[in-house]
Amino acid sequence: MANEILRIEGVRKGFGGLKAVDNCSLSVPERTIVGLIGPNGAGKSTLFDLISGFIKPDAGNIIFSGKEIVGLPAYRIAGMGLIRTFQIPRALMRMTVLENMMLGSQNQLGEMILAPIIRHGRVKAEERAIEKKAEDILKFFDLLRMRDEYAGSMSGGQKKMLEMARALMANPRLLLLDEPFAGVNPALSERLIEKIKLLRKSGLTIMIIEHAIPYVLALSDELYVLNKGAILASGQPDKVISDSRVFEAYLGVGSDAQP
Amino acid sequence: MLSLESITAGYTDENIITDLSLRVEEGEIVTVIGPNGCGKSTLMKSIFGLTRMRGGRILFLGQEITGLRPDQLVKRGLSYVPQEKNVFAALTVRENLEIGAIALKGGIDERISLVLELFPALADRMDQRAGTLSGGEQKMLAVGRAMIINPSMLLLDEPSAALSPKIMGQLFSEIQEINERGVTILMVEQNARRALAISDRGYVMEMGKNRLEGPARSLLDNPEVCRLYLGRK
Amino acid sequence: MNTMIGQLVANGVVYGCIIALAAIGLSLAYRIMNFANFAHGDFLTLGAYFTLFFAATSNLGFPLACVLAVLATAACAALLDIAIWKRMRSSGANRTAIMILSIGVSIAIRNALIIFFRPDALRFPVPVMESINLGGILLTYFQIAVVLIAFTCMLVVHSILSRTILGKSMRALADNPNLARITGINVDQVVRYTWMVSMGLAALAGIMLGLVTHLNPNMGWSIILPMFAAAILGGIGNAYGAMAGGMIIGLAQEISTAFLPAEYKIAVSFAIMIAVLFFRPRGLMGGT
Amino acid sequence: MQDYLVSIILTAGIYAIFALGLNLQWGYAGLLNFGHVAFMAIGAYTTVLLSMNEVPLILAVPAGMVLAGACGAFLGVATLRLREDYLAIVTIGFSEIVRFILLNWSSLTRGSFGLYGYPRPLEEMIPHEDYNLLLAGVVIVVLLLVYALLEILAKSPWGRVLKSVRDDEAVSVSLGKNAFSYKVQSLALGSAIAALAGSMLAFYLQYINPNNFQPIETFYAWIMVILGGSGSNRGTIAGAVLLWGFFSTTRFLEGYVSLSPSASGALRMVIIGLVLIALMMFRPQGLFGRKEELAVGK
Repeated sequence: MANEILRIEGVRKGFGGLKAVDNCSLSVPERTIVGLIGPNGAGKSTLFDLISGFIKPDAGNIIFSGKEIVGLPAYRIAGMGLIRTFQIPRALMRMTVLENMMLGSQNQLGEMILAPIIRHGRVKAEERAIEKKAEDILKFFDLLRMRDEYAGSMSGGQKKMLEMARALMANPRLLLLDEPFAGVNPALSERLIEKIKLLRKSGLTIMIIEHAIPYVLALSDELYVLNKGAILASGQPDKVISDSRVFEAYLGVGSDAQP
Repeated sequence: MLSLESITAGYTDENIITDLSLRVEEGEIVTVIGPNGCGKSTLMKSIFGLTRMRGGRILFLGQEITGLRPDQLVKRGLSYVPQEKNVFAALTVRENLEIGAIALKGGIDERISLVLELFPALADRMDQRAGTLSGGEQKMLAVGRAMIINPSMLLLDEPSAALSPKIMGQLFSEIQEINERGVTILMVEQNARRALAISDRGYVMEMGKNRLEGPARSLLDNPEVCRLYLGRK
Repeated sequence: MNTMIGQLVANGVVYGCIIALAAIGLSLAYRIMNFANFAHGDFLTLGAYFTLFFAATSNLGFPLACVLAVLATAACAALLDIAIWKRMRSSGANRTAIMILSIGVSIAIRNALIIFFRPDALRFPVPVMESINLGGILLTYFQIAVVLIAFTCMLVVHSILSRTILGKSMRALADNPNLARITGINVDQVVRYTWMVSMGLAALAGIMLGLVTHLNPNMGWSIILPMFAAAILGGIGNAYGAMAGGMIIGLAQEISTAFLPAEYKIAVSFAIMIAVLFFRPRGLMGGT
Repeated sequence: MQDYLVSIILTAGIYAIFALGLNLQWGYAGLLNFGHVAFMAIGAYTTVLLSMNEVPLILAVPAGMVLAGACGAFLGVATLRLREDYLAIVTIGFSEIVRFILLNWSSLTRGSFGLYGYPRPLEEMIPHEDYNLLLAGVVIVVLLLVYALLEILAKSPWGRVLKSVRDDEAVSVSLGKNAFSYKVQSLALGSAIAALAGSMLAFYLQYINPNNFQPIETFYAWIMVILGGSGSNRGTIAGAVLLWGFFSTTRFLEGYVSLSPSASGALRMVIIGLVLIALMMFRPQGLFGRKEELAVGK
């Protein structure tokens, strides 16, 4: 078995009386795409918030490349190479597409307050390199022609693509994509699938939440189904999706169908 | 009783619902199902004037209600239970019901006792803050709050969300009872099986559009439904 | 020593009552409108000057002039809501913009008062009274009246919030604005009444401040710090917390004069505010 | 006439520097500093008090900037984890506290009598009547330097992070940026710039007293920033020129209206208040700003 890059053990999170994530365990092997599906309110996005450190679990461990990351501030977790996107596209509306992209790059010397003044030359050179990289990635996502537009003027689908592109600027080791296909039109979605496959080939590990199941099936090496905050089923995508419990979960479980 | 004529609506610039039509006859229970993110909740919000409508019109009892404010709709006898955050957590159960009756003139006590007849479990909790109730009790309070104006039609957004199967069953039978008292019901539901079991007719939505329509009991037998949900053949 | 402390406590209660009344209005407005109104202090001033105006231009007598002033201030609040706040709400402006705007309102009101009443300190046309001695503690009748009226107002606010349909609507709106709208509450109307209650209380606090000290166009603005400190201490947005917070701030400021030069008593508010933010940012009683 | 022009250049220039500090905080990082004047006061008093004790200028001015920056950072640490209005409340309180301390710590500040008779740099070498002209030159050079510094920073990766924090803090954090630290940095730097403006104000006025540092001064800076378009350094400078232009024109017109000095001053302030209201209601992007880059958001 390949090395696992992320392991979640018995994670729980409640909001008031509601158990959003309930004793959830899963593992993500390196260089794979892991899909996460489940009906509305199953706790998928909450799970992403927990992994990326935006909220703290009530119990359980989260181990990213061998290190326990529960309790670390979210920016530190991102700095370790675990980058997430958001369900509702969060482009930085009042910055240009290129600025959005360049922000994604990690460990920039120029981000230290005085460096742009005292290390002017080096920062300039660093900026040129980052800009080049940003343009390459924008080209990969067919967004290059929009590089100087304000992100706020993009369509929802384009914002989604920009978000993914921006995340790639960070050279992530694990990329958490929250509904990357939402709002993206079908033709573009097909191309996006190809691009995500290329990313896996280049060695990236990806975890995807998606409700458009055909896309998840086309991409995932392994599929987890979350229902009411707990893992309902997992394994090979085709097998998982044929599991009658999954269809039942989507259509609504009767009391008898509860395991 | 309620008819949507090719409405198009969304929150910001993008349309979540496009060209959707739907009818509910008096006395019916109609359920709208569909996969995550197909626009079911947006549909409910659009009827209640909480989205930006960019096309089409909505008729209720023969009169156009497109673009009316929620308080005007409530006065016309249309009541809405949102999916979440549907009780005033910081207020007591009694206060929640009183707020629900704000559009009424007088007779509050009488209405409250009618709601308590429907949901007797709430009677012991009248002076408790709603936030301290269990999930099921909160849901009953939410429906009770909507019922207190004696509506002719009730809109329910995912009434079964986050309920245990047992409570869910109880809730659906209460919805049925409300319907038998003469209240027309339109609901959107995740739990298609349970909801359709008590419904007269159903609609299936996909990507902001109406895809299927039919009698509730036979709708799930349609192979299209499975495809729309899980994308398998 | 004991009488000195007793006197300071008495002064603190009087001052605390005024701060509490002001802070209740501030907190109510914060809770319902969801922004910190930096013009709140100037409504205190407005109330005091309205009183002066009514008392000087008519022979209604001082108490009636006070009542008229409170009503007039509430009317100004309603006008301002129609002219400004409602537009900002319906255009979806965010609260930072509205807060900056409230500064503009504050500057305009304060200076309009300077134009009409000159910048000098003024006094209400009421007789100067001898203090009465309660076991060594000296208090004027005005100070006693301030405490009585303030406590009455707190009771009235309590019963408005807990008994009346307006109060329940206000709490419902604060708790869950979307649901309030869906339920059929006329949100604009409730917001307008909230402004009127909040500004009416501010006017009353201003009158009291004028009674125990004097009037000047800066009087309300100058207590903005203890006012906000009281609101934050009680958990901003929490009306009951604001009452308690006002009392604590008033007492702390006055009692501090036993140990610190009196000039620094305002710094006590600031120190309390910073300490609360570090250790208990939601206030002692929890707020929004 | 020349004196008048020089005095306008001096005040507009000093206030432009002051407002540039605020623009860094509000325009770039979205922080509500309602007590900016406190940092100007700290700068002015620190520089003057040190100069009076024969500390050379080269140390006295930076000392004020460091102290102001540290105070700004402290207030940030206390409030920036909370909702944005807490910073506004605490800074406005801080500016009043600073003024009260200056008024009441008489042994150090001479209270309301203020400080005067302190040495001005190179005073003995320059004829008194030309001093202001020279100072105006210095102010313009400093203004250009501060402007250049802020432009470089705003367009640098550092400024980029700051703008991302203003737009959507969660995005910054998700990309590994320590948003909190950047907000504190911008508060500290903006406050230090205000202190620099304060030092220059002290040398221009030759007399400082706590009443130079009323809360209204903060809101002059706000109007300058918003008038010119939040987030634009050039706009801020234009805003400063416009505001002082307004002040001097109205002072000039005062001769023709029969209002007492206090009333005409107050009338000016009423107009200022109404301008602020009108800007926020009808043109939040300012006179020259672009709506797309509006710092106030939707």
